Amino acid sequence: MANGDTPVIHSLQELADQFNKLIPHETLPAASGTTEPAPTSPVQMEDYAAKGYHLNVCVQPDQVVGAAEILDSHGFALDAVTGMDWIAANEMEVVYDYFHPMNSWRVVIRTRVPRGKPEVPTISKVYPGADWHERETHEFFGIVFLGHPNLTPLLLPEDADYHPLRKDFVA
Amino acid sequence: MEPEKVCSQDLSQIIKFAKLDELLDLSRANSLWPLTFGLACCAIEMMAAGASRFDISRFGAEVFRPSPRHADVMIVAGTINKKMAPAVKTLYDQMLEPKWVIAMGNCAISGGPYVFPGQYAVIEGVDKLFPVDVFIPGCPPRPEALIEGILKLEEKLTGKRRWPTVTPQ
Amino acid sequence: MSAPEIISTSDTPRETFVLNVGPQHPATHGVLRLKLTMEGEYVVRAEPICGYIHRMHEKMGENRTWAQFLPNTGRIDYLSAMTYNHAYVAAVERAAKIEVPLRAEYIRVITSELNRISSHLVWFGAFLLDLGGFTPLLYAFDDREQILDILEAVSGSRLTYCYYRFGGVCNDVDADFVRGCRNFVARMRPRLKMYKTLVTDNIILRKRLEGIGFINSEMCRKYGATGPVIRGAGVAYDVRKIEPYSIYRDFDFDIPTFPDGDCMARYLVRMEEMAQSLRIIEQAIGRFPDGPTLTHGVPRMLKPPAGDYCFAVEAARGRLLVRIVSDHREIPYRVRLRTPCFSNLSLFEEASAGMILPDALAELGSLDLVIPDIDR
Amino acid sequence: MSLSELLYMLVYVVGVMAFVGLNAAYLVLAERKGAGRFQRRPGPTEVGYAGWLQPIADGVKLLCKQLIVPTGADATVFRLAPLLVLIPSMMCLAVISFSETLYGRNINVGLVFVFAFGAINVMAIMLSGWASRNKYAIISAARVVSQDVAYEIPMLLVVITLLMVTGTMNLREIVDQQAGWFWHWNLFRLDVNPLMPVTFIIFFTCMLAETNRSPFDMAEAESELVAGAFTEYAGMGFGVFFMAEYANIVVGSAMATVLFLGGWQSPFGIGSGVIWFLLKMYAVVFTVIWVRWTFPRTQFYNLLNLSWKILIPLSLFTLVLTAVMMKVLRA
Repeated sequence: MANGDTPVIHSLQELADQFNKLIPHETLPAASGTTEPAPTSPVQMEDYAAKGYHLNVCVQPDQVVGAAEILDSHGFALDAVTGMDWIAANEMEVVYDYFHPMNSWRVVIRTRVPRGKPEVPTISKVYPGADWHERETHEFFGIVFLGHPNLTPLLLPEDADYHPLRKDFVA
Repeated sequence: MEPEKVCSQDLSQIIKFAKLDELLDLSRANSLWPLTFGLACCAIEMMAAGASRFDISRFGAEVFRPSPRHADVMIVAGTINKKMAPAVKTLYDQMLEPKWVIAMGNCAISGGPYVFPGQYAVIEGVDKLFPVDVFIPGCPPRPEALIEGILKLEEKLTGKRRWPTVTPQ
Repeated sequence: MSAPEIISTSDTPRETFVLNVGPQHPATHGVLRLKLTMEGEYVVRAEPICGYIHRMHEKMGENRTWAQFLPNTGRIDYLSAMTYNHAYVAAVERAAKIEVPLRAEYIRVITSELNRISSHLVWFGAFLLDLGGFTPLLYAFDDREQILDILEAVSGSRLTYCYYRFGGVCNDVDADFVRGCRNFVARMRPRLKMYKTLVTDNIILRKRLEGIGFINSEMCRKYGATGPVIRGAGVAYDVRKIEPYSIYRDFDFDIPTFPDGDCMARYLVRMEEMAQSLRIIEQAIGRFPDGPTLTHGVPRMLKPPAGDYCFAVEAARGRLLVRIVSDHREIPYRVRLRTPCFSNLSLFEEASAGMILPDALAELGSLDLVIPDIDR
Repeated sequence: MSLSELLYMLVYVVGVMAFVGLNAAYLVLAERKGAGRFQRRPGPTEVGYAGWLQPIADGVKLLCKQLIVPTGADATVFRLAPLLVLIPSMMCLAVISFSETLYGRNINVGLVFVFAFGAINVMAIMLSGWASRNKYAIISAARVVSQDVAYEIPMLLVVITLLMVTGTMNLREIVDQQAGWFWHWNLFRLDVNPLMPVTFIIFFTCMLAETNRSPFDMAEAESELVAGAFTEYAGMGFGVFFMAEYANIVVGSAMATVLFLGGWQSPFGIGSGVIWFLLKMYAVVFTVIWVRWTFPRTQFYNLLNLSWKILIPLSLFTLVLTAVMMKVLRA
């Protein structure tokens, strides 16, 4: 299913190399709010048995669509878009999970956005399935997905303006 | 309808006097048509009650009518969400007079497992929307409990209990 | 007598009206609302509106301890609650590196497969109800009651199980369970043959399902649809085979796929999957080991090391991913549930454009949706 | 009309209404108990001995429900539609003769009379669907019209082939011709129309479709159209529709008995009477109930294709075949 220009990859290492080309090296990912050791480089191979995914890539918010196109060209499918509210680090994190229908590769793309102005470009042009995931993340966290066709609440009532999963949410 | 429905004892051996509304209550009790209104896990137990093993068609209650106009009893089986509340209220209003409501499962009685400080989406109990006749606790209640609920509703209507209640030893 | 040609939904001005297949409708099996823009009896655009049974499972994940969240997992998709228990418990075990004894793994596989069969039986009954045949529902529920008896004797509940614990299962399994499973497998095989002759080969059902509701593998990949939907489109994707977890490596079973991706393909996939689950149960019962069923020393107030971990499981409706983020406290920082029905439904808008109303509702039934699974 | 004849007619009309009423009540019970038997459950057993009081309970309950006319609905047509559905089927029964002595009016165009009134319930259901101003009812009304029009034609073609065989339209004479052993019945008259059983099956299918019974229950397809044309009707309005549906089944079965199975003639030549008529009729009615609980619903366009592309050509073929055979036989 890969389109003409990018070669069909046979292992995750080739995929990791493509991501290294995409992401300039000096953007070191900030440590997540937990006491977990900060990842050494933006593209990191993880031990599947311990973490549940093979490749962990930290990208800038505007490179999200580029990463999605690379994965789409290699036949990956979108698993989930997860929002996380690191209130201690005053940042919000958006995690994109990808799985591959043919073999057992699991790739995770992460981005961090400031909590005050959480904006991430939408990938619903590449993956139509992301349309609903992004609407849900928007209504629960308030992360605005730029260019999303219809960013109205999906699970909450239509006129809901509160974001329940934020850490500072009061019912 | 006075709560005590006892006709005069001495005549009942010879002729059975049935006041009209007593007769109506008897017929209404024996043909309760539930509204297919399954919300969540309790709906599967309601379907199991309608199935062959716990058959509620013995009481003439297996005619699950989809349209609120035809139904007599609304079995609220599942969690009432704030987004769903206006729809439930409209359904209740569309149902026609002599109608009854059975709140099946903890979610319908009091919000069940989804009540915690800072909850923003669940209506804590159907009786906040409209009056409820029979509460069936359980999460989800067993099909026998639903049948017991229907018997309890019939007892409320006719004043007489169909089967002897089993008192736990 | 083939299906009518799908009318083109190009935006020529046409007189359409909006039909609300509302939150309370027999065909939605729950509280899903379909806003159908219809032209006559053809569906121009079907927009599913969900959220009517949103029960805040992810919010509850953030104010309950790790063990207190266990009952929630049984109430997300109450038809295959065992697999949801498995996903959450295994994710926490992966985080806290807890070992699970072999006998407990066997019990987990057997109960998950039994739950998968009972979930497919409910789907089989409800799907035939959508197509107008009422009797198969009763026969399917009759079989399902046998499974519920076996599982209730072990786990205590009929539908919303909370049977797995961190490091095993909460109580052991006795000889009745093993004998019950053997009797069930022996009883279910001829029943599946009966369903094949009575229902699958029925000319009206074949006419009703063949060539209706095409979903190809590219659409499945774009929307992330998994489970019988993607297996009905010809892709042999099953988490038990591709990312083998627990002890599914030790069993040989195959993944049924049917290439043409219409309602009939998804129907046949699920019927075939029941037979495969019977094979797994039979093999598991055959070499059922002894030993403990719960590792000791798992602290009551569990504090898994910080970081985020995820675990994927093959639920009855597709791929279930549980992502837990812990910051070394007894309360999870974030619990994310990627449920199969959410993605399976998201492709309904594109898949059902231009179809006639009964076919669109038949396709909705063939997606096998559990609405609280979508809304969480 | 002498007084005694008038009196007889009055009693007969009341008898027909009672027959239709009781039939509707106890066919509902037969259906629920039959469905229970097909589905391995006992059906209504608690109300009265083995559930025989259940229809009375349903009837009385339906009688005392609140009567409403939805806002915006066309009130007169809304109230008129249930009657328009029930009365034609009652009038058909007045013409069908139950036995040698028990019959209403012996008119010599009985066949035309029955099928003329049989066609009214199509328009009545469409009216009820349109008048209740509910989107589901409108879709169901459109479906009823297209379905019944499609199945009226093959039914009438079948009746014409029978007309050629019997030569008369008087229902009593049709039954008289079928006297004697059971091979005298029209169903087994293979000498004049070798495809007579096929014709009977076409007639049975069309009767199923005319009365909107599964597998052709497009009108009241409860899994798609909630309750079809009767969504807005409640209480006795819905009760009358229910009664009319069963009255139509009884009329259809009675016509099948009269035309094909030799009315009140006994299969052994002697002792023909009402019993045989009722036995045959309830056999056909049981088949209708049996079919409902076994088959799923057909697709809508397949239903129409079945009629336009298969039933009509087939019934035309049997028409021509009978005409040719009659000519050859006569010559």
